[in-house]
Amino acid sequence: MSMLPDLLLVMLVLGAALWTVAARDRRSSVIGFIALGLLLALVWMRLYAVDVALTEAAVGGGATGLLLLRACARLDSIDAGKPSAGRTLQLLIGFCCAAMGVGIAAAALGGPDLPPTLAPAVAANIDAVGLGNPVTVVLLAYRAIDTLLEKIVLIAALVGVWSLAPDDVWGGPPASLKLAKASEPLTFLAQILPPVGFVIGVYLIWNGADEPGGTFQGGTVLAAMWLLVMLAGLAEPPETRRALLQYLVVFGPAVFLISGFSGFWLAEGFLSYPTGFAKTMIVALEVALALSIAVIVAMMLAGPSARTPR
Amino acid sequence: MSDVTTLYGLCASGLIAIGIYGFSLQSEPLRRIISFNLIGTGVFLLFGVAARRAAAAGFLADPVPHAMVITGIVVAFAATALTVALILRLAELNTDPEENIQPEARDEKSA
Amino acid sequence: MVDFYFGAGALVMILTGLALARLLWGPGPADRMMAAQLLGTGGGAIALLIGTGSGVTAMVDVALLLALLAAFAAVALCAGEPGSKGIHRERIK
Amino acid sequence: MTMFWDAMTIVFVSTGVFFFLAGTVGLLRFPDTLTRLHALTKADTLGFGLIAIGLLPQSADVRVGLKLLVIWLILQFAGACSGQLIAQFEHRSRHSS
Repeated sequence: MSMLPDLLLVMLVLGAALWTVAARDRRSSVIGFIALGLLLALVWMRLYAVDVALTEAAVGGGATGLLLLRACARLDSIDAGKPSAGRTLQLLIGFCCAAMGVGIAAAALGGPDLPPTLAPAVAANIDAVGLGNPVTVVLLAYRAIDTLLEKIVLIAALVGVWSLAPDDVWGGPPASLKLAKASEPLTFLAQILPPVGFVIGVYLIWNGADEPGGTFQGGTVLAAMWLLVMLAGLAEPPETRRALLQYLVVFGPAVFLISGFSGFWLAEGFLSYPTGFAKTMIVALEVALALSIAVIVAMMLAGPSARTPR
Repeated sequence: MSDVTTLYGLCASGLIAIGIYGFSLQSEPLRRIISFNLIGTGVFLLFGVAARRAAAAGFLADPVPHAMVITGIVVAFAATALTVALILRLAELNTDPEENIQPEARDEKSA
Repeated sequence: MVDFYFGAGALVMILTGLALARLLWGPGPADRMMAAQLLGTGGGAIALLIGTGSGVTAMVDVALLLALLAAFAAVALCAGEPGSKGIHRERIK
Repeated sequence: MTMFWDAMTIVFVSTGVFFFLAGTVGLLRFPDTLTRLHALTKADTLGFGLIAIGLLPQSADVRVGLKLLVIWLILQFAGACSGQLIAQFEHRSRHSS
């Protein structure tokens, strides 16, 4: 009995994935992908990875969804691309992929009976740091260098997106997200939901220290709420040349780096925390990082500076 | 409990296979990105299965792979956003008559 | 009780799956836009039922996020429909 | 006392699942988009609410219970707004073409 929901969930996930690949038009494929993201949140919950479930829901259902849908709307005027390969080639590639899937499954499931685990090492770190959520301990103490580099990747990607602006509008605002036709229900939604969403985002950040949640999940929720306001036309995206915006983008990672270097004389070395202050420092870092993540994610989805329509 | 991880392991392999199929057959760039994300999702799920099997020290799953997957999802999102921006810019350059003019031609026009 | 939660969760999952298939198949864009709302309610209910059944208290947070993002995704779907974002087309003409 | 609360959970959750069934049947059977929208936004939201109420006695502490109610409120609000939004979209696309 307890296997039945899992079996159904796997069927739904694979069905959504097949739809994503096989759908006739681009937009249906994107919607299938959004549905897949929301279903995967349930899968992660079943694997007892609630932190990952929250991330997958926020990114797969929220951020990537809006990104791909806006791209769809803007690509409409462009051809659907060349015709795909012939029937024989399709079958051949399908067969190869199926064989590859079987091979991966065999490799993944035929592992050792007692798989290697780092859980005891994390458990030892939890006591030293004083946080309740093991995933946050890994992200910000045990493997903090990964998280620092991840933030640098985010900034690099944002710089990459911004650098695609045409020369004559360099530093200007991204294209307006406002829908072409005004809509009263949307305006109402964008007036009521963001305060609620803001509280939920802050809650996820704050809760991340001891229970599932964390900076990226909370930051993405904050970004989604800002984008909702922009979609309703109640705010316009800021100019990318604005100093405040650029400071906000680097604020969190900069604080992270400074606290990392301060570990050299306050604690044992780079990215380590002084005993007794670890929890305070990590929570402060999380707040700073979440602020920057919210701005980075929102600006990435808004896209590079664009010419205003004539 | 190992049955559940087996099931999700199969699910992950299926996602990877479907993703590779779509990635190798589709011609639209945007749909290729989606297929590539499917492959990534399948790989993350394999991490999740491994983490669940490696439950120890009072945890229901090993938290280290979870943290790696969260980092992976964030990096995959950043890469997707950058690629989508590249595709849109490329499409714009290919269709916009004003942008399509080569730099030399633009100079001649202004001269 | 655990069997009851899993059974109810499985039932909601079947119903949500059927409805999702119907909406993805749907002829017009408006049908597809409903898919987000469906996964907010259906997915949230599944998360609550399965979470209670397996003793994961934090499932409430997953359901909370699904509900919040369902509203956001519905608006995003609106933004993704043709004609709702005509910057590119206006510029070409 | 647990017996009573368990019975309450079973009754409410079963009713909730029934409304999900009604919503899905409506979605599959109704002939046009606006009626399908009606089935989805109303029946499913009510079904979710009943399931949330049914799980209230089982929640570990007061915070979880409050969150259940907050989720339902958000879903009601989002359902009402996005229902209007989709209906407006459908109406406009019918009358413009």
